[in-house]
Amino acid sequence: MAYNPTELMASAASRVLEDGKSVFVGTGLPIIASMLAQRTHAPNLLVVFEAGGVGPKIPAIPISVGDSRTFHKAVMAASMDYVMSCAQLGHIDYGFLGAAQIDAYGNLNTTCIGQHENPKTRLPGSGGANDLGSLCWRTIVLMRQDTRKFVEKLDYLTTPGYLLGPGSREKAGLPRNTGPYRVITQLGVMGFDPESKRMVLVSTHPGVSVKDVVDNTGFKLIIPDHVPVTEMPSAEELRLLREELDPNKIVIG
Amino acid sequence: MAYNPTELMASAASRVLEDGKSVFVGTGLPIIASMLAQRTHAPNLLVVFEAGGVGPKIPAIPISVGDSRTFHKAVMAASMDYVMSCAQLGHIDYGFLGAAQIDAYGNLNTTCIGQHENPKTRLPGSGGANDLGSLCWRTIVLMRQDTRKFVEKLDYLTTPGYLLGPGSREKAGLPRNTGPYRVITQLGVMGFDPESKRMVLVSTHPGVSVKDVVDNTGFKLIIPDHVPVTEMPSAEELRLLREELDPNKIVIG
Amino acid sequence: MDPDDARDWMATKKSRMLTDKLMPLEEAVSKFTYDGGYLAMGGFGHIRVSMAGIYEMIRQRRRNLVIAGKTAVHDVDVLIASSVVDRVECAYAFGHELRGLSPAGRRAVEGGKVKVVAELSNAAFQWRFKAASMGLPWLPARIMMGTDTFRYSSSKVVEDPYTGKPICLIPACYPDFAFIHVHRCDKYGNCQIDGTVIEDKELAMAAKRLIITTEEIVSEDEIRASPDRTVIPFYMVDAVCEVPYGCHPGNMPLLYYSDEEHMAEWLALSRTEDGVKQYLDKYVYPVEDFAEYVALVGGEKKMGYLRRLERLEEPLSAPWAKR
Amino acid sequence: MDPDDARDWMATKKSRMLTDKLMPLEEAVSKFTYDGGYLAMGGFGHIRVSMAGIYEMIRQRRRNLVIAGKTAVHDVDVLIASSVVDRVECAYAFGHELRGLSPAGRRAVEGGKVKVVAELSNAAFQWRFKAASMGLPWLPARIMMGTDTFRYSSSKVVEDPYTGKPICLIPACYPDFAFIHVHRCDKYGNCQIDGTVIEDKELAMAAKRLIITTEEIVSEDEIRASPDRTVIPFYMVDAVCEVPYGCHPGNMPLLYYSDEEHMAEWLALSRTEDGVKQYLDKYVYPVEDFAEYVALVGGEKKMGYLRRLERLEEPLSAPWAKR
Repeated sequence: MAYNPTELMASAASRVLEDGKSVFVGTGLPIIASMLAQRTHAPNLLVVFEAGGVGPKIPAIPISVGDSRTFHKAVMAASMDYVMSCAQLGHIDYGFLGAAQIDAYGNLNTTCIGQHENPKTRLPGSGGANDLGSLCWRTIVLMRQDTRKFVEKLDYLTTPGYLLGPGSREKAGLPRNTGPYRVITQLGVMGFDPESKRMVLVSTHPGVSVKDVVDNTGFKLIIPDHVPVTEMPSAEELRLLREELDPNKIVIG
Repeated sequence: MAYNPTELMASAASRVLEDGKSVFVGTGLPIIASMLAQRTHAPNLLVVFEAGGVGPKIPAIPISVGDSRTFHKAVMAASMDYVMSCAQLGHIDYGFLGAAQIDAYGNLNTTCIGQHENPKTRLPGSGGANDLGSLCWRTIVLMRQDTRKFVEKLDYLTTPGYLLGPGSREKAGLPRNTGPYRVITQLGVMGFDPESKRMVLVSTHPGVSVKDVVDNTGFKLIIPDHVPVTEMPSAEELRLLREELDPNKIVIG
Repeated sequence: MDPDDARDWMATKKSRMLTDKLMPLEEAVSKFTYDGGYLAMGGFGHIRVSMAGIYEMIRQRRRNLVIAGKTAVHDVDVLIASSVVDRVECAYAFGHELRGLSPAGRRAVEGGKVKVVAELSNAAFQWRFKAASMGLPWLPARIMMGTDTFRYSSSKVVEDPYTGKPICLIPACYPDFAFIHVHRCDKYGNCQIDGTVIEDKELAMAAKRLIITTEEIVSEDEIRASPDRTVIPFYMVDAVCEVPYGCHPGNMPLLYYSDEEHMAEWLALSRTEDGVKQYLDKYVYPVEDFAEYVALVGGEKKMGYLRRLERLEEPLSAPWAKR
Repeated sequence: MDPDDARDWMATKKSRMLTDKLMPLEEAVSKFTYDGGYLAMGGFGHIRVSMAGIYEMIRQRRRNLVIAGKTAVHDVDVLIASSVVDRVECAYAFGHELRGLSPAGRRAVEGGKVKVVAELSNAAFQWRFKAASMGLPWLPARIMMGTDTFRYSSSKVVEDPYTGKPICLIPACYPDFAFIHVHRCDKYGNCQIDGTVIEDKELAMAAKRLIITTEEIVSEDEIRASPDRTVIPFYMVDAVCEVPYGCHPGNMPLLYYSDEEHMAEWLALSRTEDGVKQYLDKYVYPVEDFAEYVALVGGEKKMGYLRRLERLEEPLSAPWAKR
C-alpha cells in the first residue's frame, strides 16, 4: 500500500512508544504518532501536554498544545507547573521534539539560523523543548534530514542532547540517564551509540540507501555493519491515519 | 457591664485589626477577635487560615484551623502552599500567635519547657507560628502574663520576634520591616520600642496597675511616663461575643 | 534523597499503566507499609485524615514508624499510644488544637518513649513535600531563620547569590508511605477532593507509596467529565480502598463534621495507660474492619448527626470544654 | 526585583479591601499599562489570551513594551506588527504552532526592529512567575543547563549544597502588567477558570498590575458557593472588565474554539507591511470596543459556529493548511 514520508514517520515514531508509558507531546506529528500508538499496540500510553492536559481522549488533532482538545475527557486538567514538575520528578518516559538543526550528539536548535543578535532566520525558540530535552527519560526527535539540518556545529544550542558527549549531561547538572533516544526523518531512524553518545543509524526507510542517509548528514554518522530496513506502515495504520486521525490532512498531507 | 479577662482580650485584639487588611488566624481567641472586628469596625477584614481558607463567612467557631468552617462561603478554598506563599509575598498584614514563653524581644516558645532532648513539658511545636512570625507584616501575640511565661531567656526559640534586637531579623534573612506588634494578655497591652525593639507597655487593663504588670514580667519592661488604660469592651461587643460568636462558651468561658 | 534517586524510584516503582488498584485496606496496609518506615498522613489536624488507615496499622501492629508531624493530631496521638510510632518530625503534634494538649503524646515524649527527631514549621513541611513534588533537592524559603526551630531542622541557610541576603533551603521529603483520604476516586486512583486541598497535591507526588482511602468509588467517566477537579492522578497511587466515614472522628469537609463526643472520650481515656488500653480494646483491636468501627462509634444515627452538624443544622457541643 | 521590594509593592499597591473593580477595558488599559512596561499575557498560545486587552493597547498606541514570550503567539505577533512591542523575552514566539511561523514577528526580528532580549524555556518562564508568586528571589530547576538557552537567560548555575551537583536558579519575574482572560468572576475580581489553568495562578500573583477580562460577571454569592473553584482571589486584581468572546480568535476552553478562518486571514495579510496595515485598519483602529470587533469578525453567526466547533459538533477546517 502506498504511503507518503510523513505517514512513514508517524508509523515509525508510534512504534517507539510503549504501552503503559507516558509521553510528553507537542502539536502535529507527535500527537498523530501518539494517537496511532494508542489505537494499535499501546492503548494505555499516557499522553501529557505542557499546558496541563494529562491523559486526554483526544477527539481531533489539537491546533495548539494548550487547546481544549488536549484535556478532553482527560484524567486531569492541571497546570504547566504540574506537568513540568511531573517531568522533573521522573514520571515522563518519552518526549517528542522537532528541530531546525541537530548535531551528532542530538543537540537541537530551534532558536535561530545565523547569529543570535542578527539572525538570518528567527525561529520560535525553545518553547517546552529544552524542558522536555532536559527532563524526560528519553526524547524522540522528528525532523527532515539534509546537510543544512544535520550539522557539525549548531548555530545555537537550544535543547540539550548529549552536549559534548559521554557524561556531559550529568556534569552540566541535568538528570541522570536521560537523553535523546531516536531521531526519525524522511530517510531513516537513528539512535545513539551507548559509548560515544554519537548518532548511529538504526534503520533506513524502504527505498532509501545507507549512502542516501550519509549524503544527507553533515557530520560523521556511525553506520553499523548491518542496517535493517524500517518496517513499512501497515494497511491498518494507514487507514487509521487517513480516516480517523487526520481526515482533513492537516498534518499528514 | 461586667466582663471576664478573655472577653477583654478578645475586644482589645479586635481593635488592633484594621478594615481592609488581612489577618492570618489560628483557632480559638484569634478567630473570635477577628470575627468581632468584622462585626464592628472592620467588615472588610480578610481572614486567612493556614490550611487554605481565604475570606470565609465563618458560621461558627472552627475547632481546627483546617475544618470546613474555615472556608465556608470563602472567596477561595486554596492550599497551605497558596496561603503561605501569599504571606511570603507580603499579602498578609497581621498574624495572631500564642505562646508558652515570650522574651523582651517578642521571641516565642511553643516547643518545650526544659531541655529539648529531655523536656519537662512537651508543647505542640511551631505549627504555623514560625511561618506567621517570619512572614506577616505584624504579629499580635495573645497569651497569659506571669513571670514563668514572660521570661528573660526562652527555653527554646520557636518563633522569631526581634531575635537579638534591632536589625537582627534582617541579618538573619527574614523579610524587611516585619515583626511583633502587640502582645495582649489578661493584664494589659504591650508593644515594642521602635529603637531598641524591646517590649514596652502600651496600656493596662481596667483595675490593673503598672506594678501588677511589672511584677508579672520576668524581664525589664519599658514603662512610658504615661500609661493609658485599655478601653473596656463595649456592651455591643459583649453581646456579640456572648450571643453570636461563642454562644456555647467554648473559647470565651 | 537525591532527586536522581527519586526519579529512579518514580520511573520504576510507579506505573503509568491504567490498572485497577481496588483492594481491601487490610491488604493495602500489609503490602505498602512496613516497620521502621517514614509515614505521612494527608489532611490536616482533624480534617480529612485517613483514620481508617491509622487504625489498620495499629491492628497490624506496625512498629518503630517515624511520622511527619505536619499538624498531626489524633492520628499521631493514637499511633504513639499504641506504640506504632516512636519518632516524630514535629511541626505540630502532641496537641488537639482548640481541645488542648494530648495527654498520651505528651506522656510518651516526656517519658522518653518517643523521640522528637526534628523540629520545623507547617510551611516548612509543606515546602519539603513541594520540593519533592517538583523533583528538586530543596526549596528556598524565608522562614525559620534565626530560631531554634531552624537549628533542629534539616535545613541549611546560604547566602542568596541574587540578593546577597541569607536564605533558607528546605530539603525535599519523600515519605516511605502516605495515606490520603479523598471524597471520591475511580478504581485507578484518579482522585477528587472538595474544599481546601491543604498540602495533599504535593504529598501525593512526594510519597514513595500512596494509599488512597475514599468515601466513594466513582466511574472513570465521572472523573473524566471534569478533569479540572482531579487533584491526584492515578499514576501517583498504589492502592485504592473504599472506606466511607474513613476519617471519623475527624471532619470530612462538606460531608460530616468531627465527632467531639468521641474526641472527648479519647481525651479522657488517654490520660492513663489503662485508659488507652481500654480505648484500643474497644475501638481498634477487636474490630474486623472500618464498617464495624463505624457501627461501634454510633452507626448511622451518629453519622446522620455528624452530617447535620456539617450542614450547620445542629449546634455544636464540645464535651471536652470544661469551662 | 528583590523579594523585599516585591513585598512592599504587594503591601502598598494591592488592597485586601473588597472593592468594586468593574470598569471599561479602555479605562483599565489607560490606567494600568504604560509605555516601556513589561507585559505578560495569561493563557497559552492561542488559548484563553485576552486579545481584547491586546487590541485595546494597540488602539491606545502603547509603545516600547517588553513582552513575556511564554508561548506567545497571535498576541505577540499583532503587538509587534502594530509597533507596540519592541523587545521580547522569548520562550516561544514568532510562530503560530501548527499553523507555521509568524511572518510579521520574524520580519521584525530579522530586520532588527524588534530585539530578543533573553531566551528561556516554557518551564523556566512558568517557574519565574512561580518564584515571584511564592515571594522568593528564584526557584531551583534542573533545566537549561549546558545550553545556549541558559547563556541567554538571566539564570545562574550554582553547586547544590545538598547534592554537590550543579543546579539552575531561575530568577523571579514580576511583570509590570498582565491580562488574564477568565470564564467568570465577580465585580471584586474573584475568578474561576475552567479546564487547564496553565500558569495563570502564578502569573496572577506575580503581576504588579493585573487586568482581568472575563466572559461573564457573576455574583459574589456564586463565587462563594464553590470557593474551591476560585483560581485568582480579588486581592491580586486591579481591574475587572466584562468582555464576552474576549480571546477571539483564540480558543476559550469549553466555550468556543479558535477561529482558523480569521487566523488564516491574518497569516496571509501579515506577509507584508501593507497587509498588516489593512488588518489593523479593518479590525482594530476604527473599532470602538470589543463588541464592535466581534460583529466585524462575523458576529453571532460566527460565534455560534465556534461554539459548535468547541463542542465537536462541526469538523474543523484549517484554511491555512496548504497541503
